[in-house]
Amino acid sequence: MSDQDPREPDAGPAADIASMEGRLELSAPADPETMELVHALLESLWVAHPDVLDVDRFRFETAVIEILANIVEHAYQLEPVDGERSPRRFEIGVAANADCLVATLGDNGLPMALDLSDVAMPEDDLAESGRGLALAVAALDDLHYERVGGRNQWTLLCRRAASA
Amino acid sequence: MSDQDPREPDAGPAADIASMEGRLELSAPADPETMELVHALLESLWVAHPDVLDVDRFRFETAVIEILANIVEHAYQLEPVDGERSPRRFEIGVAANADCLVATLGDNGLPMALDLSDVAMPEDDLAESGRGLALAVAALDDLHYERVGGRNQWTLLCRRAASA
Amino acid sequence: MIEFKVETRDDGIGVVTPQGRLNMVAARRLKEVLGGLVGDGTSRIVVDMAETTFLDSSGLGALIGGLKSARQAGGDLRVARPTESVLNVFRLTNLDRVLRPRDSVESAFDE
Amino acid sequence: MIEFKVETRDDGIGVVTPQGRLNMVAARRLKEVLGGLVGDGTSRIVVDMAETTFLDSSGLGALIGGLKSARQAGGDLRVARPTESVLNVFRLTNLDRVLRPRDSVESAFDE
Ligand SMILES: Nc1ncnc2c1ncn2[C@@H]1O[C@H](COP(=O)(O)OP(=O)(O)O)[C@@H](O)[C@H]1O
Ligand SMILES: Nc1ncnc2c1ncn2[C@@H]1O[C@H](COP(=O)(O)OP(=O)(O)O)[C@@H](O)[C@H]1O
Repeated sequence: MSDQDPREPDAGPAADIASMEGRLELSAPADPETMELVHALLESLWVAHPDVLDVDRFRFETAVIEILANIVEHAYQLEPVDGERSPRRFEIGVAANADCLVATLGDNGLPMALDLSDVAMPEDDLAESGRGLALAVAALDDLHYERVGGRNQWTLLCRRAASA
Repeated sequence: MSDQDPREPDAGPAADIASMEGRLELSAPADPETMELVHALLESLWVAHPDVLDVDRFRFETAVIEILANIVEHAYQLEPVDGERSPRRFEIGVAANADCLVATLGDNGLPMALDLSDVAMPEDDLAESGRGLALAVAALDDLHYERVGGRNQWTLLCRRAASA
Repeated sequence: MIEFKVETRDDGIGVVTPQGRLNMVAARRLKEVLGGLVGDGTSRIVVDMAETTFLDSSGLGALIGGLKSARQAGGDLRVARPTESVLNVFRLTNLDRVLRPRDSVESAFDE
Repeated sequence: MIEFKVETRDDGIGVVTPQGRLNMVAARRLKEVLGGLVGDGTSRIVVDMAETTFLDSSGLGALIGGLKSARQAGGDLRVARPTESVLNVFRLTNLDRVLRPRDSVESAFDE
């Protein structure tokens, strides 16, 4: 859940990642097929940071993939769909330091209509959808959304567990 | 081998890739470990372009990995090496259209001293190194190198074989 | 990429083993696999998650969709042997009650 | 990532099977594996490349380094069953004469 005011631009993690050493940045079409490549991006991050605990890897990967799935699924839903692939793209950056795991995701799709502080698991245990954002929020220490210059900007933060 | 004059800026493939649909772009540390991620990047390109023939995949992947290996190995060799990881980074873009496969690689390392038109396989069949650039040249239809604004810029082009 | 191993045991129970990552792309295929089993009369299904290295909300949705159609057909869907990564998602979504993980594929329908 | 399967046959021939991509990172490890075999007195080596999905110039260098040290120790190194991708690199570098690929691991040392 965000403890930052989403209406106020801040110099939080979003500003930090561009200066984090070893960061991995990818720009690609916002297609379901690109998801495997983002898993590979995270695997590469773990190879570079073998000291990140499984528990932190799991929740970070969960949140990154949920936010990306939302981008792929929702951010373009009102656009006309034609036979040709239209240039729907996203950017993702991931990085780790001794204290935290950070990801930024950006896309040129429609603005998100939701207020993140209202996000919750569906009432109905047998609902087949509607858990994505709530799962990302539950997995992260901070999820931040901003609309900047016609783009959606997400910042994801996991504070790393102290290793045993 | 390049048929473009390397001293003259041109509007060739280097200029094209930024407008090619479905292009995949990665920015990452210039570490040997990042190589696996570039293989994954190419796998993702093939998933998006299932019609690219094996013969073209092989030569393109060979050339991309050789140029990247050179960047990792040579482009920083005179810099002081210390215990900390220094911010050595590269950018790669790959894309495909009906006619060709294109890659661009850029890095902030030292300029390359070689003249690409002199590149050849070592005389000695039993030489253990010195084949990388010659292999890339042999695999590609065009390899272009430029030093632009303190950066090394490589452009790789494979014309696709007509499918059977 | 993901593969699905599907077999029907002598006792009529269907066993589905997703091998790999159960994300958005894979969830569509799991939905088809589960729907196909129930449609063919196999309404008791065990999903063996010992080789499922990743699960997201769309994979969860496919599991719950399968659970509902299995129950409608008079059977049930049970998950067995989740990996740590999968178990983590069950817990974060509070679905570890609805999709109560069983210790083994063989005994998943014993009670 | 790559794995190396290493075994020494009853006839004293060492068989090394690189499983995966033989690139820069893997080449260093192959060099060690081949050097270790020759150092331990196994100077006749077959590299089974049926599961080598990719080969680059540093992997080639490791093969040639192994070939040279095997010959210096009175033996030889032979490659068997290259994949299309590996064969393509042998041809582009004109090394298909020096590293003449054999059809089978078993008969690689027959002539
Ligand atoms: N990137 C986005 N852009 C626009 N709307 C979104 C976005 N992400 C989520 N939403 C909205 O939030 C709702 C809940 O999303 P989510 O929790 O991911 O569940 P699901 O995707 O399964 O419906 C969606 O149905 C959609 O209306
Ligand atoms: N990116 C580069 N920057 C500087 N020098 C390079 C670069 N790539 C190649 N070279 C030079 O070209 C030579 C031949 O390179 P190459 O054909 O890749 O063989 P190898 O890397 O096995 O020595 C290298 O030894 C190096 O001196």
